[in-house]
Order: sequence, then C-alpha cells, then structure tokens
Amino acid sequence: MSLLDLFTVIAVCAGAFFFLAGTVGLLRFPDALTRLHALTKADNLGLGLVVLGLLPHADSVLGGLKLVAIWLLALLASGAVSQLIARAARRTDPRR
Amino acid sequence: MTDAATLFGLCAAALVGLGVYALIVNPQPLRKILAFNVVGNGVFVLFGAVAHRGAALGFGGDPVPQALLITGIVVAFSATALAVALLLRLFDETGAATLASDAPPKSHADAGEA
Amino acid sequence: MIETFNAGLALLVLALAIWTVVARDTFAAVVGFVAYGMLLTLVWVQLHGVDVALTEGAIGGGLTGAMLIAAAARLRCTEGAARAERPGVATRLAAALVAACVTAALAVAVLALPEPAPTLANETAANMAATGVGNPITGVLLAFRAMDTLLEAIVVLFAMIGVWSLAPDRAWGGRPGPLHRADPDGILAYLARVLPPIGIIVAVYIFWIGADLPGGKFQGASILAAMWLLAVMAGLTDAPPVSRTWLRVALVAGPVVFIAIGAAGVATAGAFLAYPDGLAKPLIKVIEWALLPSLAVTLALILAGAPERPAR
Amino acid sequence: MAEFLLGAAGFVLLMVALGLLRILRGPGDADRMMAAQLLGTGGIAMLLLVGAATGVGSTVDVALTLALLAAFASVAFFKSATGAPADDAADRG
Repeated sequence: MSLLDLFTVIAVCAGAFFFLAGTVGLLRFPDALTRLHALTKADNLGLGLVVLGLLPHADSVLGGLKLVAIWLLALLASGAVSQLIARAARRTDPRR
Repeated sequence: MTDAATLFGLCAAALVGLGVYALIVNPQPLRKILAFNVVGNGVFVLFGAVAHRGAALGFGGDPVPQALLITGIVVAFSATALAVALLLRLFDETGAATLASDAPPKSHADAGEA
Repeated sequence: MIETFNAGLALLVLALAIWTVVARDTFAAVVGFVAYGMLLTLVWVQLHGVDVALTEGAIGGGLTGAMLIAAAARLRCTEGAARAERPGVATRLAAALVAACVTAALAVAVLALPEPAPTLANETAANMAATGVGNPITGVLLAFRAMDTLLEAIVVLFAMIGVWSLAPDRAWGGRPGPLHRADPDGILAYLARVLPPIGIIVAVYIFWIGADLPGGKFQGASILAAMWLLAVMAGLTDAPPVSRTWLRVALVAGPVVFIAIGAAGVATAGAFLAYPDGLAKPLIKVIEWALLPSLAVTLALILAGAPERPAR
Repeated sequence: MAEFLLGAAGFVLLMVALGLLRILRGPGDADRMMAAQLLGTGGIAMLLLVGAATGVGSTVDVALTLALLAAFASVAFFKSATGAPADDAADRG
C-alpha cells in the first residue's frame, strides 16, 4: 500500500467516524435544534474529510478542484439551510 | 454485473406494487400523486435495469432506453406539476382537498364513525 | 462488496417507499419521498446511467421535492377531514392483493428476461460517427430518437399551459405565484445572492459537456430554473407577468427552432428531423442552444404556478 | 482500494439509514425536514466514494448537482412553514 493510499484510508475513516458521530447525535439529542446541530456540523466535517481523502485519486487538478468545490457548496448550503430550519422550528414551537 | 440489474429489477417490481397499493388506499389527492410517482419511479428503475443488462462495447448500458428514461423523468415531472397545480386550485376554490363528490368533508367524517 | 452496498441501497429505497405509503402525516410522507428521490440518483449511478442520475438529481431531488413540500405545507389543514375517508379493511385487503399480483408478475418478468440481453448499443455505436457527438445518450436524444425529444419539449410546454389555464379570470395575464418578501439582509437573501451565480456556471458546464460526457440541456435547464426560483423565493426578483411578449417568445423559441430544423430535413435529407450529411453536429448544437433557455423558462414557470396577481 | 471505498460508502449508507429512522418520526416538521439535509450530505459522500471506487468520473458531476439543489427543498419548506409572504427579519438577533 502506497503512502497516498494510506492517507486516503486514514482520511476516509476519519470522515466515516464523523458521520457516525452525526448519527449518534441525531439518535441521542433531545430536541430539533440540538439534532440540527449534530447533523449539519458533524456530517459536513465528515464530508470534508472524505473529500480530502479522495483528492489523491482525482484524475486531474481540475477534478480535485471540483471535489473541493462540492464540499464548499455543501458547506454553504447546509450553513444557510440549518438557520432556515432552526427558524422554522422556533416559529412552529413557541415554547422555545 | 447482471446481479445489479436483477437486484434493482426486483426492487422496482416491489416499488410498483407499493405504489399501486397506495394509489388505491390513500384517500388524499396529494398522497395519490405521491403514489403515482412511486409507480412511475418503479417503472423507470425496471427500465433502467433492462438498459443495464444491455451493456456492450464499453457503454455502461443500452443508450436508447437510458435516453428514453431522461424523457420519461421530465414528462413525469410535468404531469406531477400539473396535478399539484390542479389540487391547489381545488383547495383555493373549495377550501378542501378531497376527491369525494357526494358530501362535504365534514359530514364524511361523521359517516366514517357511524 | 459492491453487492452488499447495492443490497443495502435497494433495502433503504424500499423502506423509504414504504414510509411514503404508510406514514399517517402527509408532510412526513412527502419528506420521505424527497429523501427517496435523492437515493434514486445513487441507484442510477449503480445501474451505470449517469445521465439519468443527473436528471433524477436535478428534477427528482430538487424541483419535484420543493414543489411537493410546498403543496403539503399548504394543504396541512385538510389532513383531519381526509383521514376519516380511509377505506375499510376489505378494500385495503383487496388493494394489497392487487398490488402483490402486480409485483409478482413484474418479478417473474425480471427473472425471465432473455439471455443474452437484447441491446441497441451496437447500432448506436455504429452510427455515432454520423452525429459527430461523443455522448451516446445525446446522440439518441437528438438524432436517432429526436421525435421523442421534440414531443417531450412540447409536453413540458403543454403542462405549463395547463398550469396557466387554472388562473382565475381576474388574474389572467398577471404574475404567477404569491408575492415573496424576505429580509434583504437575512440568510435566505444571502443564499439567493451567492448560490445562483455558481448554479448558472454549473448549469452551463453540465449543458456544455453534454455533447461528449453525461450531461445535457434538461439537467442544465432544471438547475437554471431552480436558481431563478431561489431568487424569487428570497424576494430578490419577481416572476414576470405571463402576458409579456418576450416571455412568450422565450417559451416557444426552442420548440419552434427544433420543428423548423426538422421540417428543413424533409427538403435536404429526405425525412422529418433528418440531418444532411456533415451538418448533424452543428444542427444538434443549434437545437440544444435553442432548447436550453426555453426549457429553463418553462420548467421555472410550471413551478411558479398559475397567475395569481395583477401585473400592475 | 476500491473495496475499501465501497465499504466506506456502505458505512455512510448505514449511518444515513439510522439517521432517517430517527428524524422521519418527527415530532416536528423541522425534524423531518432534516432528512433532506442528511441525504444531501450523506448522498454526496456516497456518490463521491462510489464514483472513486468504480472509476466513473462523471459521478462527481452528479454530486455537484445534488450539492446545488439539496438546499432548494429546504428553502421551499422554510417559505411555506413561516407563511408565504413572511419575512425572516422578525426573530433575528
């Protein structure tokens, strides 16, 4: 196994771990806002690590840039969407 | 690789069955639209599985059915959008979203309990 | 390993389909359906239909999902009345029986498919050179089965006319959908300012590579439509009145160009939608460039809904 | 390497399935709406992993489309949950 493959294995495993953490958070946290926190933070870190791990396998510099762009887009979208969902949650449940 | 075609083909058969069941059983029009889409997706996946079996000459699947699938997905979207627009207009007009024509929804609820 | 992944994927797809069927709450069913649509893109990738996966991701995951979620939220107040209409046990048993028969028949058909599988891949490959494009799907869509694509563009246009025809008399010629307002400094407006420029680049890229790699006009047009609707929902722009001439021209331009080139084929190549030798690729490009904006506008207006407000 | 990447994709699929089990049950609409977000992130990860494992380069474009449009359904939900002509300034800060 080459050094780059080892890097991929480590990074993808770390990414998978954060997906695990996100799911544990979803299962264990008590209300919508905390679950949202687990989902949008842990899973996006997981995705970032998966992208990092796959970078050495990209066929070209452009392909690598595309991978990074996907991660940045996912970050932007989920950052904005988590705020929107949190607002909707607060509005539909006046106890908060 | 034929395994994937058989597996998803069987999955598609189950999807069509589920959709048919939901189409008959669920009274709400929006649920019927969803059911129609589940049937449609089942048919598409079945078609896709058949296309995948036709892989040859380095193509991942038979390109003719795959191209027709793209057409099919777009047409299914158009039909769904038209159905949803009709439903919303019905709701605006009558304040209810039901396909029952004999009685207003309120008295229907009473009949259901009797 | 790939068999295990595929089996898990098929199981999750089925579980989500069951959820959309049995969930008591319609909104829950719709969200389940959106998740199911996104998973289907993975199914298409596993079936080696990347072009189909792109279409499913753009239309099934994006446009259909947004439309159904908005409708479910609006129809929420009708839930209680509809629940009482649920059919009795006898009907449900009969329905289950019918569904089981349909599934069994299809499953038998799947298991009895002929071996070796019939395929048109050889014919497609043999004739691809004549079209000048590298992506076999694009070749099929615009050369070998161009009639389907033309009719599809017209079906989409007809669906939009159907949506428009639902407008009340007083609103005819007005702007479609409700007026959206949002805080101009809020996160929604921020997203709607940042995402569309990126989205337009991605849409043109997906459209552009469609000649040689998976991609094409439907996928590009869906992304463009979604980006425009995002800006509308954030209150950054408003839907145009449906009576505008430029709008009508944009709607029919694509199909008209397609039909004109098809009709020219009768004179120059001997058949409707036939391309003269050597001119296939430029003509396909002209059709694609004409269809992209028309499809984007049509898809966006289908989602925007019937005219509701006077043009002012 | 391909086997490892597919295994990782299978693991992410399992995590997504477990998460879906939890959030589709609700209780609120906002909980359920997270399903779209979960599949947005997890689906992109699976697409990238499967694409790298099978060597189908165009899978990256599918992931790109999903990344762009996954937010779209949630925005529609926000607009309809807070009332169509609402503005999102009221509860800011």
